[in-house]
Amino acid sequence: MPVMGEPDAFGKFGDFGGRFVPESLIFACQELEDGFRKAWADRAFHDEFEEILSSFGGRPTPITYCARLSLKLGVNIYLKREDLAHTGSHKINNVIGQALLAKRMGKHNLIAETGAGQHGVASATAAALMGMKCKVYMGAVDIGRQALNVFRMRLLGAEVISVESGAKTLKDAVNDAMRAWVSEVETTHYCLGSVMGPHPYPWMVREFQSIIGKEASLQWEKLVGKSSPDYVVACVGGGSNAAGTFAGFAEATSTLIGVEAAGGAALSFGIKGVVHGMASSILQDEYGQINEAHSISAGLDYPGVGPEHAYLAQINRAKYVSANDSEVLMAFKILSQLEGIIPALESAHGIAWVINAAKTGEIEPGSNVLVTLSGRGDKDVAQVSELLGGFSGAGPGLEEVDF
Amino acid sequence: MPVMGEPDAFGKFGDFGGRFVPESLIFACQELEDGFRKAWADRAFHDEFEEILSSFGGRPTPITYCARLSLKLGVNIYLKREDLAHTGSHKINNVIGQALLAKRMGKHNLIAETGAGQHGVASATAAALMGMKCKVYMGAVDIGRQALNVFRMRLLGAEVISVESGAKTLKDAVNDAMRAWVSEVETTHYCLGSVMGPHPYPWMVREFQSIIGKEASLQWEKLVGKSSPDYVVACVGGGSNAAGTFAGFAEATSTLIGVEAAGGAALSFGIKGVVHGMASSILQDEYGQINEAHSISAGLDYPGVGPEHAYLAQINRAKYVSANDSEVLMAFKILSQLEGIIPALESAHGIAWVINAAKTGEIEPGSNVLVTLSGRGDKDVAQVSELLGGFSGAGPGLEEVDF
Amino acid sequence: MNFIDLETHLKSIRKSGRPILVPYITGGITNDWMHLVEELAHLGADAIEIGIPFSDPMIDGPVIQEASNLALQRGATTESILLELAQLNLEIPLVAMTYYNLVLRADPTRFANWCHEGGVSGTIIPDLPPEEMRPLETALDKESIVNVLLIAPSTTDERLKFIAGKSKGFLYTIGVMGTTGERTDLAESATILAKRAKQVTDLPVLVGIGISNEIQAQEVTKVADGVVIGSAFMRRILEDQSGKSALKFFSSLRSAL
Amino acid sequence: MNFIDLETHLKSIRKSGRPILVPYITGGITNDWMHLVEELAHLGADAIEIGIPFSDPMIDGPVIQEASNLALQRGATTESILLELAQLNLEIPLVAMTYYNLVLRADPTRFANWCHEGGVSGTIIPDLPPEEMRPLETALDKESIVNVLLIAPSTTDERLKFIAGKSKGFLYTIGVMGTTGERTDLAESATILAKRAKQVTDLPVLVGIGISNEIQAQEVTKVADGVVIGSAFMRRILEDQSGKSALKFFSSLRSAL
Ligand SMILES: Cc1ncc(COP(=O)(O)O)c(C=O)c1O
Ligand SMILES: Cc1ncc(COP(=O)(O)O)c(C=O)c1O
Repeated sequence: MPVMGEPDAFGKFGDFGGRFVPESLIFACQELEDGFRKAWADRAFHDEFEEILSSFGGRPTPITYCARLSLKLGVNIYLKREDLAHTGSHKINNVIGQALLAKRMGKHNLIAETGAGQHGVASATAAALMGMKCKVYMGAVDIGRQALNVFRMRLLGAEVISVESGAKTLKDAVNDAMRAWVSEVETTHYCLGSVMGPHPYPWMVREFQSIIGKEASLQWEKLVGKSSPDYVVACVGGGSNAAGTFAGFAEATSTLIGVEAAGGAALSFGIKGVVHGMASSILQDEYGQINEAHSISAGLDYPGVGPEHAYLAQINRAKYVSANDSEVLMAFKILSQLEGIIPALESAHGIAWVINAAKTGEIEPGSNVLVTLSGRGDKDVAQVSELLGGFSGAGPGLEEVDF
Repeated sequence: MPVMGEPDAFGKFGDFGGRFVPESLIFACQELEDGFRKAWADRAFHDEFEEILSSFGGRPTPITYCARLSLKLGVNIYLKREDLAHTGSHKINNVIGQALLAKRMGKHNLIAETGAGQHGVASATAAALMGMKCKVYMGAVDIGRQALNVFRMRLLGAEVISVESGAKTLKDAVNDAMRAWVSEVETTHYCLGSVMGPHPYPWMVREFQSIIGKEASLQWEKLVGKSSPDYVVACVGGGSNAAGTFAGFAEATSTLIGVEAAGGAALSFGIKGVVHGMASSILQDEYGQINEAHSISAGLDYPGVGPEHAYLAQINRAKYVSANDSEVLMAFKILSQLEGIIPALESAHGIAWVINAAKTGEIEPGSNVLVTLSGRGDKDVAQVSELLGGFSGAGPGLEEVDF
Repeated sequence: MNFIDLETHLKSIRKSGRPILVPYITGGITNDWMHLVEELAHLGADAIEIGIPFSDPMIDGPVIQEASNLALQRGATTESILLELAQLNLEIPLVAMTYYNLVLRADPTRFANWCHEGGVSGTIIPDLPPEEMRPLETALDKESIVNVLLIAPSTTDERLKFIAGKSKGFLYTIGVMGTTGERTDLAESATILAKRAKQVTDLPVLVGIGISNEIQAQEVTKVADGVVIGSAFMRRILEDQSGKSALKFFSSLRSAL
Repeated sequence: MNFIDLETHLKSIRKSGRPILVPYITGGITNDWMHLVEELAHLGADAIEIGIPFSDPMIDGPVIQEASNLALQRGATTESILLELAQLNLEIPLVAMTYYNLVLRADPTRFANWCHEGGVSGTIIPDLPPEEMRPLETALDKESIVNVLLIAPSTTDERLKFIAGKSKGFLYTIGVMGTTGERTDLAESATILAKRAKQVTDLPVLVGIGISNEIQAQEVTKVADGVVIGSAFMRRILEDQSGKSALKFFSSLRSAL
C-alpha cells in the first residue's frame, strides 16, 4: 500500500481526517467525493486539468539550482519554483482542479476562504477564467492588512466578504465559508484552499497539488541524475504545497521535512482534536478552545494542519519542524541577495530550516536538498520593509547578507 | 536580407540608430559590440543563456488562448505570457543576456536605469544571481512613486541611486546612468533596459528579447496549426518586448502592430532626432528640447523609441498606433475579469488596441491575434485602485465589465 | 438530581397530545443563567438544551456565536457548566449541546462523567457524525446518557433511516439548510423533513434551527412532535441580560403550543 | 562681425608660446551674458566656447546641467543665442557647443546659417561622432565654419589618428573619463592623452573637462597647447549672477598661464 494513498472509507489517514461536519453538509461532501472520484478516474479530466495548468498556469515550473547559497552552505540546494506559477503560488493548481470539478458537477458559484489573500486571488482567478461567480470570505482584520490582495480579488470580479466573527482572521473565514456553504450547497462549490477540512478535501487537494511532486521527481531525475533528493522540504500552513510535494517522493528514500511557523506549529505543539470538519493536530487551550496562530506570514497563521500530515508524522514518514520569525526574515533576505529570488514569507520557512540545519550539520555536507518555493514574496515586500525599518534611507537589515 | 537583420556598419537600421555618444563612450560601445558579436556566435553562450532563462527565468512562457474575450470580440486572441517570467515581465530576458555577457567580458559591476522599477528589479535580480554589484539609477520622482520596487531592488542587494537632474524621471535616469558609465566604463557594464541607446544596444537587446518571438512562433504552429497569426501585437515603451516579439514574425505574413501610450507616442507624434545615443523618432518641442512623456503606465513614459521601430514604421513593415489612459484602464479590467489575468498597465495597451480594433472591424472577425502580455499587473494594482476610487467599498469602476 | 430518561419523558408528553417545547440556552451566558434554566422549567419547558460554548461553532449563526463568545469571556468551560447544573433539581431532562473538540479535549469518559454529575440525560454534538460516535457513545452508555443525532433536508432517505436507527432520546431535525438563527418564514423544508422523519421512526421528532416565533412553531408542530427554540430566545437574552423578555417570549410560545 | 579662422588664430597664439585659454559660458545664462562674453574677451580669452543649452546634456555634470536648465527657463533657444552673438564685435573666435538634436531640429543648414550670423568660427557637438558628421560638415563648409572633434582617454591610437585627421580648428581633448565638472586632482589621463594627441597632429590640442584651477591648468599646458575652462567658471556664475567672481577667477587663470 502506498504511503500517501487514498484515505479509508471514513476519509481517514490513520487516526486523522474524517468528515466531522453537521449533517447538513454530509450530502455535499459525499456528492463531492463521488464527483471527484469519477473525475479523477477520467483521463479527459486529467487532460483538461493539465492543459489549463500548462497553457494558463505556467506549468511545468522549473527546478532552480541555488549555486551561491549551496556554495555557502556546503549542501546542494534546489528549488521547485511554484513562485513562477500564475498568481504567484502553488494555490493555482488546487483552484483550477476544484473549479473544473465544480463545473463538471453543475455548480457555477464558488466560495472560498482566504487569510493573506493568496488562495482568494487564485480562486477569483479560476472563477474569472471559467466564467463562474466567486465569493471570498476574509477576516475583517486580514482585509485591513492585505488591502492589495483584496483589490486584486475585486478586480478579478470576485466579491470579498468581510468576516466579523471570532478573531476575524483565517480560522473564522473558514467557519463562515462553511456556514455559507450549508445554505448554498446546491448551486455552490466550496473551494477550500488547503489539504484540510472534511473528507474528501484533504485527499482531493493533495491530489490536485501532487502535480508539484510528480513534476519535481521527473525533473530531478533529468537534472541531478540521482534517484531522489536526500531531503525534500516544504513549508506547512494547512499543508497543501508540502503534501503535493511529498506525494512525489513518499515512496522514495528522501527524508521529508515539513516546516511550520513557530507561532502556528500545529504538529509540534498541537493536540489531537477536531475542527473545520477534520480530526488532526490542533493548537488549542486546555479546555479545547482553538488558539489563534501568530506568525510573520499570514499564510501559515492556521491553528490546524492537514490530517495527512498528522498521519505522516505519526508513522514517522515525515518530520515536522518549525522556524521562527527572525530566522525567516533572515532567510528571506539571504535568498533575495544570493539568488535573486524574493520568496514568499511562507516559503522562506523552508529555506530558514535548511540554512539552520546545514549550519548545525543536521544536514550532512554534500547532501542534495529539494525545497519547494511555494510562492513569490512580492506580496510581503511592504510588510518586510516595515519590519526592516522602512523604504527610505539605508534602513537597518539590508546590509549585504553575510552568514 | 531579413527584415529584422543586423544593423549596418554604423549601427543603423535605415536612417535610425547609430552611436551618437561622446567619444569617451565610443570605445566601450565598440568593445561591447565585439563582445556581443563573439558571444552571440558562440553556441556555448546561447546554451548558458537559454539554460538560465529556462531553469531560473521560467521559460518557455506559455501561449494562453482567451476563450471568453475571443467569444465577446469575435476574433481569436492569444497571449504570449511574459507576465509569468521571473520578476514579472520580459525584462528578465534582456538582463540575463547582458549580465552573462558582462561577466564574459570581465565586468563585475552593473549599472542600470529604471522608470517604474521593472528593469531595475530585473537587473538587481541578475546581479544577485551572478554575484555582481548593481547600481540602479532612478529618478527621484519615480522613487517616490514606486516605493515597493525600490525596496525590492534593495532587498536584492542593489544600490538605488536617486537621480536629481532634469525632471527626475526615466529619461534623466538614462542620462545619469550614461554619465556614470563614462567614468566607470572599465569595470562596469551598462545594462540598458530596452532596444534603445547607442549601437549595439538596440540590436543586442532585440536579440536577447527575440526569444519571445522565436518561442511564440514555434508554439503557434503547434497550437493553432496555421503558419502565422493575422496580427501580432505588443506594447511599445522603448520597444523591447515588441521587437523581441516581432523578430519571430517579421518574415511571416502577420501584420505587426506596436501600441504606444497616447501620452508617449514617439512614433505617432515624434520627430526624427537624436537622444540617448540614437537617432530615432523623439517627442520634442519646436526647439529640439526633449519632452516628458505622460501616461498612466510608467514603463511607457519614454519620449523616444527604439530605432528599429522607427525603421519598421518607415518601411511599412510594422504599424504603430496608440491607446489612451481610459482605454487602457478598461482593458486592464476586462482582461482581469474575463480571463483571470491582471496585466501590467503597459501590456494592457496592446489589449486595449485589440478590443477597439475588433469592435470597429479594423480586425476582421475570425482573425487570429497574438498579443504579447509583457508583464503582470500586480505592480499596478495600488495605482489602479486609487484611480478607481480606493480599495474599500464598492468603488466606481469595478462593476462587472460589460462591453 | 433524579435521573430522567429523555426518550420516555418526551414520548409521554407526545402521548398527551401537547407539542414538545425545548428551549436552548448557552451555559454561562449570564451570572444567573442557572436561574433562567429553572425559570424555563417552571414556565413549562419539556426539556432544556444547554449549550456549552466553543470558539468555532460551525453550525451556529451570529446570535449563538455572540452568546458563545460572551460565555467564554465570562470564563465558562465544559466542566464548570456541567458541574453547575448539578445544583439544580428539575423535573425535566437536560440535554447538553456542544462541539466534538470539547468532548475530545475533556476525553469522552470524563465528559460523560461531567454530564452525569450535571444530571444531563442526553447530548447533541452536531459535528459528530454517527459513523464517528462510537467512543462517545461507549462512554455515555456507562452513565445511561443518550446521544441525539441530527438529520437535515439534504439527508437521503437511506441515511435518514440509518440515523434514525442510531439516534436516541429524540431525532433532531435541522429545519433549514443553514446555520442557527431566526428566519422570517418557516422553511418548507422543515415540514417536509419532519414528515419524512415521522415515516421512519417512532422517536420524537423535534425541529430545530430556524424556528423564530409562535406561528412557525404552530405550523411545524402540525407535523413534528415538537420544536427547539434557540436563537429567537438567545437574542432576547443578549438584548436584555435580565432574561425577562426572553422568558416572556418563551411563555407566549408555551401558551401557543 | 569680422570672420576669424579658428585654427589660424589658435596656432598663432601657440606660436607666441602662450598657453591657449578658452572659457566656456552657457548662452542665455543671465540677462547680461553677452556682457560677460565681452568681458572675457577683454580679460584675454583666446577664444570663447558658447554653450547652447539642451534638456538632456549627456556629457555634462551637475553645474552645466543646472546652467542649461536655467538658461532654458529663461527662454534661451539655439536661434536666440546665436543671433544675439551677432551684436558682438570681438577680436577672438567663438565656438558654439551643443548637442546634435538641436542641430537636427534646426536643420544643419539653418544651424550653420545662424552660426554664421552669430560670427561663430567653429562648433563642438560632443554626441556627434565623426562617422556621422557629414551633414553638419557640409552645411558648415558653406559658411567656412569648422567642426571641432573630441578625443577621450579611451580613444584608441588608430581612432585618435582618424579623429585628428578629421577635426578642424583644434582637437578637443577630454581630460578625464567622466562628465564636465571640477576635480580635486588633475587627472593623469589628461596629460597622457594630450601627449598622445600631440604626437599625431599639428592641430592645437586643448584639454577640457576636469580642469578646475590654475595649478591644474599650468600642469596640463606643459603638454597641451591650452585648456577649456567650463564648470569651474560656470559654478561661479551660478553662485554670483553678476559674474564678478567668475571673471575674477578667469583673470587669475589668465595671469597664471
Ligand atoms: C505562498 C504560500 N505558501 C504556503 C502557504 C501555506 O499553505 P499550504 O500549507 O496549504 O501550502 C500559503 C497560504 O496562503 C501561501 O500563500
Ligand atoms: C511590463 C512592461 N511592459 C513593457 C514595458 C516597456 O518596455 P519595452 O517597450 O522595452 O518592452 C515595460 C517597461 O518597464 C514593462 O515593465
